[in-house]
Amino acid sequence: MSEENSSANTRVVENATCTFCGCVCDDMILTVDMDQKKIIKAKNACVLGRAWFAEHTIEEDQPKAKINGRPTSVEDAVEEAAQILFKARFPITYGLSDSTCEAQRQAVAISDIIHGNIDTTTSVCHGPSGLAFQGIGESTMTLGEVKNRADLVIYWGGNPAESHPRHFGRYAVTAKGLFTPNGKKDRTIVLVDVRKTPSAGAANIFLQPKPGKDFEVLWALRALVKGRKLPADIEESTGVSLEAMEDLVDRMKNCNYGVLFFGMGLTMTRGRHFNSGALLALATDLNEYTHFVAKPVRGHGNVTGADNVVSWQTGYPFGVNFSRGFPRFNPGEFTTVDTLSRGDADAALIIASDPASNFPKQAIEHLARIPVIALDTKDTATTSLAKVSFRTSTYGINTGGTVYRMDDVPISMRPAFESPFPGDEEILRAIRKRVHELIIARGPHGAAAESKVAAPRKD
Amino acid sequence: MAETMLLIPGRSSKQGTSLNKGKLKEEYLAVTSAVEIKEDDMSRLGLNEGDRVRLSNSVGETIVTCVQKKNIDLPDGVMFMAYGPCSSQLMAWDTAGSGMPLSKNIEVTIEKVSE
Amino acid sequence: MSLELTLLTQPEVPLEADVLSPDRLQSLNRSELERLELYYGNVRTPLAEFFSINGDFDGDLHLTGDLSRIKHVGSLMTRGSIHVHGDIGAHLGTGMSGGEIRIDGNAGDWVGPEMQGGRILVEGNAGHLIGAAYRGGAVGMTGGEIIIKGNVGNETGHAMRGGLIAVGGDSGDFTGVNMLAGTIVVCGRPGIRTAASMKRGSVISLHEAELLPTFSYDCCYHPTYIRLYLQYINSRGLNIDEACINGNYERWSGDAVEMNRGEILIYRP
Amino acid sequence: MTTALRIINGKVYDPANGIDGESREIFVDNGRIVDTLPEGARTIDAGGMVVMPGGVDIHCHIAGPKVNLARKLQPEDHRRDPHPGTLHTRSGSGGTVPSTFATGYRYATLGYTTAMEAAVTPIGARHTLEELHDTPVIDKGFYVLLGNNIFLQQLLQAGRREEFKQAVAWWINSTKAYTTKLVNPGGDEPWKGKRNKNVDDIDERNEVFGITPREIIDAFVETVNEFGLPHPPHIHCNNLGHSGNVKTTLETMKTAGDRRVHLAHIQFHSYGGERGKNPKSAAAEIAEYVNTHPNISCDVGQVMFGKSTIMTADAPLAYMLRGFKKGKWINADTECESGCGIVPFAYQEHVYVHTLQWAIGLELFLLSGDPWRIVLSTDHPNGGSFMSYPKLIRLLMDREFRKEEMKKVNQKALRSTQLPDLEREYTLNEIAIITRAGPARALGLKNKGHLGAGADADITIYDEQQDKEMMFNAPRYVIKSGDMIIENHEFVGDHAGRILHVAPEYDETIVDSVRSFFENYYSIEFDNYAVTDNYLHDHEVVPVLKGGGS
Repeated sequence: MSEENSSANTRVVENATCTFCGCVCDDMILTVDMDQKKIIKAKNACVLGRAWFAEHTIEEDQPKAKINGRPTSVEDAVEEAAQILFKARFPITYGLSDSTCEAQRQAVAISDIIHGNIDTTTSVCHGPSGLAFQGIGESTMTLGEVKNRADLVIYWGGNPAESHPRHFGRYAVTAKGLFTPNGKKDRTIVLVDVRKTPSAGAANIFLQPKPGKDFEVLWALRALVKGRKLPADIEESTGVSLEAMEDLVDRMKNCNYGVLFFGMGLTMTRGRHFNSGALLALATDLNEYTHFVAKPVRGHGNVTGADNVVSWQTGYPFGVNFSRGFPRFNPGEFTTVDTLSRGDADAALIIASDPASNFPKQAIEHLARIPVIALDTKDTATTSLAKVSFRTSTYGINTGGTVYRMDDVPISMRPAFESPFPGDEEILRAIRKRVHELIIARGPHGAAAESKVAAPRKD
Repeated sequence: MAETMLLIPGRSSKQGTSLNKGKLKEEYLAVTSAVEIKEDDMSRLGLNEGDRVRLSNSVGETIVTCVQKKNIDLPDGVMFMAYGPCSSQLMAWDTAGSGMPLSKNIEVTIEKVSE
Repeated sequence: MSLELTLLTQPEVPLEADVLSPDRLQSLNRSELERLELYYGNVRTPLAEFFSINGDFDGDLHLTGDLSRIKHVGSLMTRGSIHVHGDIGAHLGTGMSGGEIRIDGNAGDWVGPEMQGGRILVEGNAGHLIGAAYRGGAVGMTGGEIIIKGNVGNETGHAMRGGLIAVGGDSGDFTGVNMLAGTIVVCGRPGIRTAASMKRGSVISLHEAELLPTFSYDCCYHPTYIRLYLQYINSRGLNIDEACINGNYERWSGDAVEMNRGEILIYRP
Repeated sequence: MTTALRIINGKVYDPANGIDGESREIFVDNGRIVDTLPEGARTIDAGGMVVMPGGVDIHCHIAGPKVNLARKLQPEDHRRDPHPGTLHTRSGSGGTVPSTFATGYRYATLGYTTAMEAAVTPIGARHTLEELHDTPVIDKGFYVLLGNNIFLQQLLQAGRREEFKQAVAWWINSTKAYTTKLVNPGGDEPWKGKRNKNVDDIDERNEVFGITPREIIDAFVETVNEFGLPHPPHIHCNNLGHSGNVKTTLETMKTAGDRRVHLAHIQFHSYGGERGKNPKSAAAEIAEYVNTHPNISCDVGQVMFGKSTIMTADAPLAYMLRGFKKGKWINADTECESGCGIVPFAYQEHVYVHTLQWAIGLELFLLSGDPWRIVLSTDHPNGGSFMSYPKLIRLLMDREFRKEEMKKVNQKALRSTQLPDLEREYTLNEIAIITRAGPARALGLKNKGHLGAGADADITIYDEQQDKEMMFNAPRYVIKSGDMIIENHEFVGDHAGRILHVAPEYDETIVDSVRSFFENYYSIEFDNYAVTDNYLHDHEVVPVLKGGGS
């Protein structure tokens, strides 16, 4: 980032947090031009982080809120949003992975109060891994354990070099720790992917299964760990030779602290949660021989916080429905791709997410049919089709709060400069307050009134 | 000539950096409407860098621009593109009780668009 | 005469109707029936808002119309019958332990989840997770029978521990996944990864099936129980030809990553 | 918004003030008990009712990283036990690991108004405080896990005892904890670093740090007592669940000498017999030692038959339990600080060991010579849910009920214990001690567990009933800090509750040595580690004891 045209009035923010990806690096040193309200230098940031900090500038000319595309006051937009949610029979809330835990807590409260449906981007990211976790459990760790102890690190179905550029250096490959003083020299790195991605450069061993055969390879490895025989044609069917599998199993059983990181190459392909489940089961099996852990490499900055908040408030990590006045969980029924594609939802509150650009066609078509309330820092396909849209400040850059790293470690952010635009939490608090007033006013009729309506606690 | 190939939508660092500028900005739209194809597949399909191709399946279709990759970068018959509005057009919605649509390894028919 | 409910208007959002179960309708008079509560999204709505009501309940319930957005019909039923003249939505016969459900059209996902007894017959296709365990649960269907004449989706009989599932058409991926016991018959073609993690139980396929590397070939034979099962399934309205009923089957045992005590039987013409 | 109250005609049980079922008037003003009738007080007629201070849970697992993992793990457990919202309360899910809102409201429905989360990693403190903020009605705090902390073990190894003390105080301050928690001290390193091994002797020297569990225990007992923390080190001994662990438990108590110490869920540590063979009851030995050593307090960790969830920082134990059914299992390593294991579990009457555990817990209660130092707990949700407290109370108060329950269990196991011969029945006053006054005293909470002037107005009013399970299951009134929360068994109000923590003074110079370790071996920045006050919301710093502080 160039420092030319940086004015005199700068401040430096140390130990700031980058929330672009799930690494949530908290060692940023930001130089902020307070006059131009922009970050002119982000020391320690990766290429993604530098773009994140450089591009989130203040677009003063933009309205704080719009209704039907026309600029309006935040107050009017809040009223309109509350009316939409209050009247809906199946209002869905979605997004939240690029928002603070404080905002996420307000979003769950809204869904609880209006007896709606809440889901996060987890459902189209590592939701299947969450499902697998509920069936198998998980042997896992915080990333510092990998840095301090791991002597075998396997990346499966992910491309961290491009999606999580600092994962190697900060945590898992070259990082030096208590029992790994020589960093990469003390480790063996394995990459398993159907493509030879840039991440392969960091690996001592690269295995390339045929596309869609990850499950079969994982299953074969589990069989070998358990001392079972495999058919001779295993290479034909999977693209990985028996020798390569036996070698990997030997390394896995004989390491001191083994780690399996996995990405969406498992969760987004045929097999979905069973692919993640096979990997979690493999890590579990290996604990008969040595200490072995696994960890999904999560994407968005605070998607892990969303899992945590939704879980502690409802008991379930995503895909939660409150129609009956209490939480129910059922992926495939209460997850957003399904509630939209089936045409179930009759209103949507979308927070810091853009389903209109990356959901399946049929879901996007329904989104265009129903009233949508969108909160985002920039214009997106979703804000463009929204009936009510709010332009928000950027978490971590303009607003503080809590975010969870991919390994569930919570970090408190240090904002760099103020934004004229309100944060997600502020807007969601206002909507929560208003829908609750409307529901109390409606009294004992209409939406699930007999089961009584949740009131917000004084917080 | 048309042929069925496997499409893998995924993240790329260019997609990552450009989406910070804004998802309605040219750069992001360009990054997400390019498909990477290995040399051998390109020549077999008679394609050149920059050609426009139509990707289609039972769900829908999208027109994107070819980017040539080295043969070692991709297996035969496999193409890569960054997630985005274009790849959505080809994604079936059925999540099979999981919440997750199949977003990678999508079978698509590829054919050159002759302007 | 029996009770006949006809759908008047198509709901705009899903309608949850666990009350449409013989056990819940027993000895209700007309006005009580009319006031039975459905969940229309998050709104409690009386039955009469959506259904016209004819006859009196004598154990048999008839539902007419496109009920594909109506969920939870027959939940926990223990007796009596439900006949749907049309399609039905998700969670049909959840945890039912007795009685019979017949669907003339198609059914949604989650047909007979955690079912304990009774019978479900679907003339058309059904969705995913037939006779399955709900998420996080270790045990799915434990008894009774589910017969789907058409095709079914993924995870049919997930964690099934007893009973019979018969599919007239094709089944999706992971048929019989995590199976603990019981029998699944697929007359069409099963998807991939059949019976992954199976501990015990039988999956019978009348066509070639792609198996996991953790299933191993035992022998080719004609187990007598297959004849009995297939004849019984025919008596329920499927038509499996004699050759399959009397023919030989390859026995593959697995899943080797588990106890290796389950079996997949594949018809060998 | 707190109301002035006057509670009349109730039978008051306030053991701390020597009131045993006498009719007394109680006045409440501005959230506290007062001794004169306040202006415009609303009168509550508690005729035919029993008035007690709000319950105090000294040891439970209700919030934080491991609890949330256990929640996410078990949708099947929640599905069968939904917790609907009301006009005044949020909805949630129940089961053995309820959602945060359900946890707070369900404690209230038992008449409990204070609960302490018993095991939190320092790096998980921020998460825990966020969850506790969403845990309504009750006041709450947590114990911070330091017994396997690598930096602290290195200080002990180097003999830097004074820095050790300062570092412990720094950690307590930085996490806003209530006291230190030791879990299987010295057991993490073999688990993480030596292929899932464990330490099985209190004097076994750790290969990496060259110190023994006993040395770790001694260092914490000395430090926490020197600082005069209101609650002493809270110890989960080595060898939990293993036959013959009574030796380790006695040695742990002996290590404390006459210094204050609290032994957690002592039932799980009262087993005789040979390691690897069936356990025997050693309740008598343990009860004898505790009875004769007034410096020791303990909670029982009663096992209740039915569904439970094992969640513990004792990872090797969880892995051992996982071995029985090979079901779902979570292991979660926390860098430089702790391990963690989670296993869904069920205690069954017919199983020898489960019956033995059940019987040993009851023996410990019934053999106790001093109810003030033995606290009612199930180590929720390890021994069973806190929702089973009313049944446990009935087991202690109702001999005939106890004998009926004994008929259902494994007789071979039962006969190997003294339980069939124990005729003792707890009185209401004793119940008030083991569920209120005792734990409040053990925690050093001067304003809790009693109804004297100045106490927090945390009051529970029960209809007096023969069936004590029914009675303790449904208080007619629950008052929290003077706010009416439950009236005629219905929620009529809400309360956020507050965080209870301590802040011992320490020597700032320790920060530099912690920082240098941190920068090498942690994966987050040192300056982002300490929890800031904005995570405390409504909170109370409980003062250290006189003579404490350095």
